[in-house]
Amino acid sequence: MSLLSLSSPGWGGVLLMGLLMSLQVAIGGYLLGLLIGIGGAAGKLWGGPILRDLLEVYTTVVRGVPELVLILILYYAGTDAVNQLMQLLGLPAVDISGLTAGIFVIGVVQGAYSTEVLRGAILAVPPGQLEAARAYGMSPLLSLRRITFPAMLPYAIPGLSNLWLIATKDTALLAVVGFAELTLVTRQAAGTTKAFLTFFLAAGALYLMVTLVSNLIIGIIEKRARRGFARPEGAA
Amino acid sequence: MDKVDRQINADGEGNMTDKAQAIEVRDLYKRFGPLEVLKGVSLSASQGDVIALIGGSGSGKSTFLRCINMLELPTAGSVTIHGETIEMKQDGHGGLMPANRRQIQRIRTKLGMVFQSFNLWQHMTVLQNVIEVPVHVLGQPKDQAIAVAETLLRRVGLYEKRDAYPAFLSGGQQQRAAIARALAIQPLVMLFDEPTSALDPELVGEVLSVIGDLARENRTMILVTHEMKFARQVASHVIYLHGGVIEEQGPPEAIFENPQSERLKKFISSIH
Amino acid sequence: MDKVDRQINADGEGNMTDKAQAIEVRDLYKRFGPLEVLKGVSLSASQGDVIALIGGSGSGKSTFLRCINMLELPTAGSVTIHGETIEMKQDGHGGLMPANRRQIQRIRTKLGMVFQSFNLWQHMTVLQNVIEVPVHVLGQPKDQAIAVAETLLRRVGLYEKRDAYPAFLSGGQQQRAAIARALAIQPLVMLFDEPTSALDPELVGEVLSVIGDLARENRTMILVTHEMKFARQVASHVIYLHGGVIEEQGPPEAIFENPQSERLKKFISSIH
Amino acid sequence: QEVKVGVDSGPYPPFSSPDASGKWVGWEIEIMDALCAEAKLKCVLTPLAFDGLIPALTSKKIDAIMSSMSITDERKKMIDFSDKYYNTPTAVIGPKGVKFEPTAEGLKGKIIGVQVSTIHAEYAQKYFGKAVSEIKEYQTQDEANADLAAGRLDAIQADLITLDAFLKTDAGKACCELKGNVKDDPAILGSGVGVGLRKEDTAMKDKFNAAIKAIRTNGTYDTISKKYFDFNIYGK
Amino acid sequence: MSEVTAIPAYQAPKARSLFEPHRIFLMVLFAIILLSMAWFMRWDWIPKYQTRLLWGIWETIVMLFSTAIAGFILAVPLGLVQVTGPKPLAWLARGFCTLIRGTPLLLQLWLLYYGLGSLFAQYPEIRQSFLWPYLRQAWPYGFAALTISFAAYEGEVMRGAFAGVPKGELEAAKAYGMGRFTMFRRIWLPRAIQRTLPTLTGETVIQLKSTPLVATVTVVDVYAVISKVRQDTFLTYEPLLLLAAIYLILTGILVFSFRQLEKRIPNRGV
Ligand SMILES: Nc1ncnc2c1ncn2[C@@H]1O[C@H](COP(=O)(O)OP(=O)(O)OP(=O)(O)O)[C@@H](O)[C@H]1O
Ligand SMILES: Nc1ncnc2c1ncn2[C@@H]1O[C@H](COP(=O)(O)OP(=O)(O)OP(=O)(O)O)[C@@H](O)[C@H]1O
Ligand SMILES: [Mg+2]
Ligand SMILES: [Mg+2]
Repeated sequence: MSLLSLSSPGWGGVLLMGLLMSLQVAIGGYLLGLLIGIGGAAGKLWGGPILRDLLEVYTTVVRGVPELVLILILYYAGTDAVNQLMQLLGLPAVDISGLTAGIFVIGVVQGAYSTEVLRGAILAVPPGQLEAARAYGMSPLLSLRRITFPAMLPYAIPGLSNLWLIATKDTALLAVVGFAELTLVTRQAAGTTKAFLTFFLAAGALYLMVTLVSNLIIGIIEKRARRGFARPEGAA
Repeated sequence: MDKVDRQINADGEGNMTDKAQAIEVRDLYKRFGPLEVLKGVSLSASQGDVIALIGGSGSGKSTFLRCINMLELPTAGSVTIHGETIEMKQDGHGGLMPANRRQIQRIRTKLGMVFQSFNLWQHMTVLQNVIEVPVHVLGQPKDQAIAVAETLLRRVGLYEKRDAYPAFLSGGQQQRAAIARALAIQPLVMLFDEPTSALDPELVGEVLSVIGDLARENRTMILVTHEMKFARQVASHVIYLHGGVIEEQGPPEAIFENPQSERLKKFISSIH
Repeated sequence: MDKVDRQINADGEGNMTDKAQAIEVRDLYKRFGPLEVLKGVSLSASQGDVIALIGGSGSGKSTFLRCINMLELPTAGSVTIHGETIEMKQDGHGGLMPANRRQIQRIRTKLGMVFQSFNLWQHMTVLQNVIEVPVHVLGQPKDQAIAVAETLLRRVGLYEKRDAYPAFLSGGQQQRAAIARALAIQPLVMLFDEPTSALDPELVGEVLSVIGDLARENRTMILVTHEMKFARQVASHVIYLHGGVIEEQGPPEAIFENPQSERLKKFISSIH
Repeated sequence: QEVKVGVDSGPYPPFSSPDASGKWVGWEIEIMDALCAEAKLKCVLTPLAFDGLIPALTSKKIDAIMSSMSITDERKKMIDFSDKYYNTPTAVIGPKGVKFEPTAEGLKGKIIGVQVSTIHAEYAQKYFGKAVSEIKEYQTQDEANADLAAGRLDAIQADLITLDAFLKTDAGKACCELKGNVKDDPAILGSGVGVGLRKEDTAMKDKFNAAIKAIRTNGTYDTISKKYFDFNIYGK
Repeated sequence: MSEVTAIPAYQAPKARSLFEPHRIFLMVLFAIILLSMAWFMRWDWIPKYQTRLLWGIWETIVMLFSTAIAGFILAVPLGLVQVTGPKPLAWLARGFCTLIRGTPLLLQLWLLYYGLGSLFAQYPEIRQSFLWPYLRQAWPYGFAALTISFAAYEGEVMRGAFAGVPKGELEAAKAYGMGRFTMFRRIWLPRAIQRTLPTLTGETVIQLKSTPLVATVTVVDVYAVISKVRQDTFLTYEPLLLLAAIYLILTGILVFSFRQLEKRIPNRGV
């Protein structure tokens, strides 16, 4: 247990820092993903044929290619490309930080998944409700904000909450670029001290805490979102 | 019946031209896949007119209403609201598509609609449903919108249910909420799709008087209904839709007491 | 009005007892939170009876129907179908709950229902909707069920739409599909919740004749409707619901021509 | 001149591992400091995934690798190496109470574990591949050790120092013992561990070679090694 | 009115052609990228690893389908009891989903394999039993961990889907005397699946990309083979690109087949 104490001989502080880093990337990536997802779902449902095809390529490719490959390509090939461009322009080389790359990659990946979650949820909204919005002259944006979005939330929340939990754990991928997030520091602590069980359980507990807190918040949001929906109760 | 014939049918009424033109629908066609539902329907209404649209189930009444505000894109034809024609262009698959979304949006704010299936927003209470468009589309101050909404809800007898969600209302209550929602935007033209189907006779009377009030305010209404008595009391002009075309039209007395076409005669006789 | 009084009201009709009892509802109470919708409603019907339930919007007609097949659990009261009383027990919150799910299920197969909001299964075509219960609940062979279904669909004029999904049907077509679905199970007792609200007069006539046929086959029907003329033509007994209780009941002639209570008089007068 | 030196972000005690305050410690880290001081280079330690070290080197994210990377012909196709700075023999361990030699006959019919893509994996494939019933490849050495302790392996082949460290832990002491060193094959087992460098970076290579020679002769190398090992780690 | 608009002949709502201009453009672009990759990069290692790669792909596919199917079968009751089950069961299911979704899959796998697995090893009774040859292998643990994880994530999705089926449609089923199971099988489940399909596709693709974790317990899937190639050859991009291509093709097949399922029940446009 002393291994987990917060100050130096113990690794608790390192783990907490790792958690903080993970959360930073996860929140950034998730929000970016949500933005992309909203645009993507709207584009897939209401966009022109070209946009729809492009989005289909995006969601298929990004979901299909393992995140690890994406992050390596972006981090190595991408920085190379950016720096060559900078050189051509006579500018000094930039160093894309692990954090930026991480948020970007996780955001792009999450965007592809949320596009599909949101599309499914929007399709689940009874079409009449959206028709009513249009019939009264709501602009697409307004009806998205006032009607579509709140009406589809109950259908989207489970999928979106899954994505959030996946985001918190996908940060582990950034270990390949040496980004000190929770999974990596856990492995380091465990490997150094050989106290595998202790550290893996500790990390598990930290993740679980994040989940429980998230569940609490999601629960509140979901409760609000489900107002007005008659639940299918017992199968009496 | 050929096209020219229909054309004459549609424009043949003289008594409509003395007031400003509110709606003008020309030669509307609508096809769902292989099924041609509307085969050239025209209609014109002046301000303050109440036009009743009658016809068998599945004859395309709802489709026609929905084409007027472009919820359903017509295959061919044009719609003009208060002098402004909705711009359409070919969509490349033998149909039309809107050329100018903004314009449609603007025109739609002048059109109210009560849907056959109500289409209340399930995530909002009755009151929120009613004030939604006034506040968020028309930009009215919220207090004012609430005041208007409460008056309307009182009128349709739904004041006590203003904070209930639609899923917990009876059929008739939902329909009244839908009517209040459409009235709240005070549209120039109101499209009613069977607005009394779930209402008891007393409430039907109330809706009747609402429609009368609207007409007196010089608003225009198109009303789909299966209740012939109701149509007769309220309409200034009745259109009988059959087989995708206007089979017969005229003032209510003529239609109900002296129908010309065989089809309409049969239809009227079944009211007994 | 106290309980004993109501009891007499409900049982006071002599002409129902000469045939076998089909439905017997006693003293039904139903409360939604603070709102008491039914305050002791009793009803009894013999085989072949057609009972029309009329009343204002929100008066609890649908709730009453839904309590008969236990879709809504009554707060108090009992329901007996063809001599079998549905077993209920206290749920510990001042309401009732079913004591025997099997029994309810079995009884429900004898009850057909046409919902006010149709409730067609959206993931099935019209034909699939109609054969679903015969095949998967009653265990009829599929061919036979299809044959029956097609006959029914022809009768309600929906044969061409048998392979369409409900979302693509007009309101009246959906309602007809819902009627066909309920008829396909050939129930002993049929509960109709405003089965003609979306139908044109010709189809109303058709439904009328369907109901007549059912009555001749000695099936029992309870019919909620807002169309008084329809109620009058079809019903053997009319019940007027108001304020959660039966305000008045009797044979159609008595109710419509010689209403006793002030409330009913006002209701009837608004039909004009 | 600043030199970014890449090390495996996974801990590899006693060579390189982070301590609880996040500082990297170990024999290899001290050697690195000594080399850099000798060559007058300002070295910046950069932890990365082991997989990512060579790509990072070639894409100039780092300038040198010091992460117990053996000098092999395959690797030489991609990068260059300095002279070796240590070399340890390869050994086999197994459960207590079962006697066998670390040879093909001795391992006949057994399940042997190695770390994936190491020189040991290649060696085991070549010399024991036909005799043993299965070669299981593990992502990390710790996992192989755990499986040996759990009875799912009959033997592990790895670097003597790593195995020695495992045998000194409680789990190691309880279950297993050293079975002996395997016959050397320099073609596979390589000629020791060197500093990985870019091929075109010959100046850097010269500096490291000179520095290695210098600390070997001035006694720094031995002083550091004595703190960690009680035998000659440089090898022959 | 003379300008009687001739309405254009009806054109059947054809499936959109593959050969619309922008699609051709995309395909050409793709072909160029592919060709330049083939030309400028090193692929000479493929023949050497060919059989192992094929085995790896097979292993991945088997892992994916077996765990997704088993996981889905578990997910259905997990979602259902949360919506309608008795309170204790609902809490149990909810707790299970939270626990599994809340902790990394790697940790679960690790606990199962190195924790539980080595516990088994300590009991001679188990070591002697006929189960031991299986328990000694890695795939049962990989299978169990992946199945549980899929069940938990998908259980959450199914919960939303079950709750979202319009109440009226269930009432109709009840009113006609459908048994609880029949109603579930014929109405509730198909309706729930129908509206959860797009999300289900995503979850399955995520599952595909979770399968590499089994490599940590020595199951050799395609990802493990590619890792080996990378570590053997020190090529940075080529093996990863091949891996990406393999996963892309698998994803493409998944997405396409799920989209076909989606299309089986038409949806009125939104
Ligand atoms: N689930 C519910 N929760 C709360 N209140 C409800 C619920 N269902 C119905 N009510 C209320 O109970 C009352 C009776 O509803 P019911 O649907 O039985 O009316 P109805 O007589 O069928 O009316 P209508 O003719 O409009 O269909 C209404 O005031 C309604 O708002
Ligand atoms: N989205 C659609 N796709 C295909 N066919 C449709 C669609 N909407 C309506 N139809 C068909 O078009 C015809 C006309 O439908 P519409 O809803 O306009 O009828 P209606 O006159 O309003 O009938 P009702 O009185 O029953 O409401 C019907 O046969 C219907 O099945
Ligand atoms: Mg209609
Ligand atoms: Mg009702």
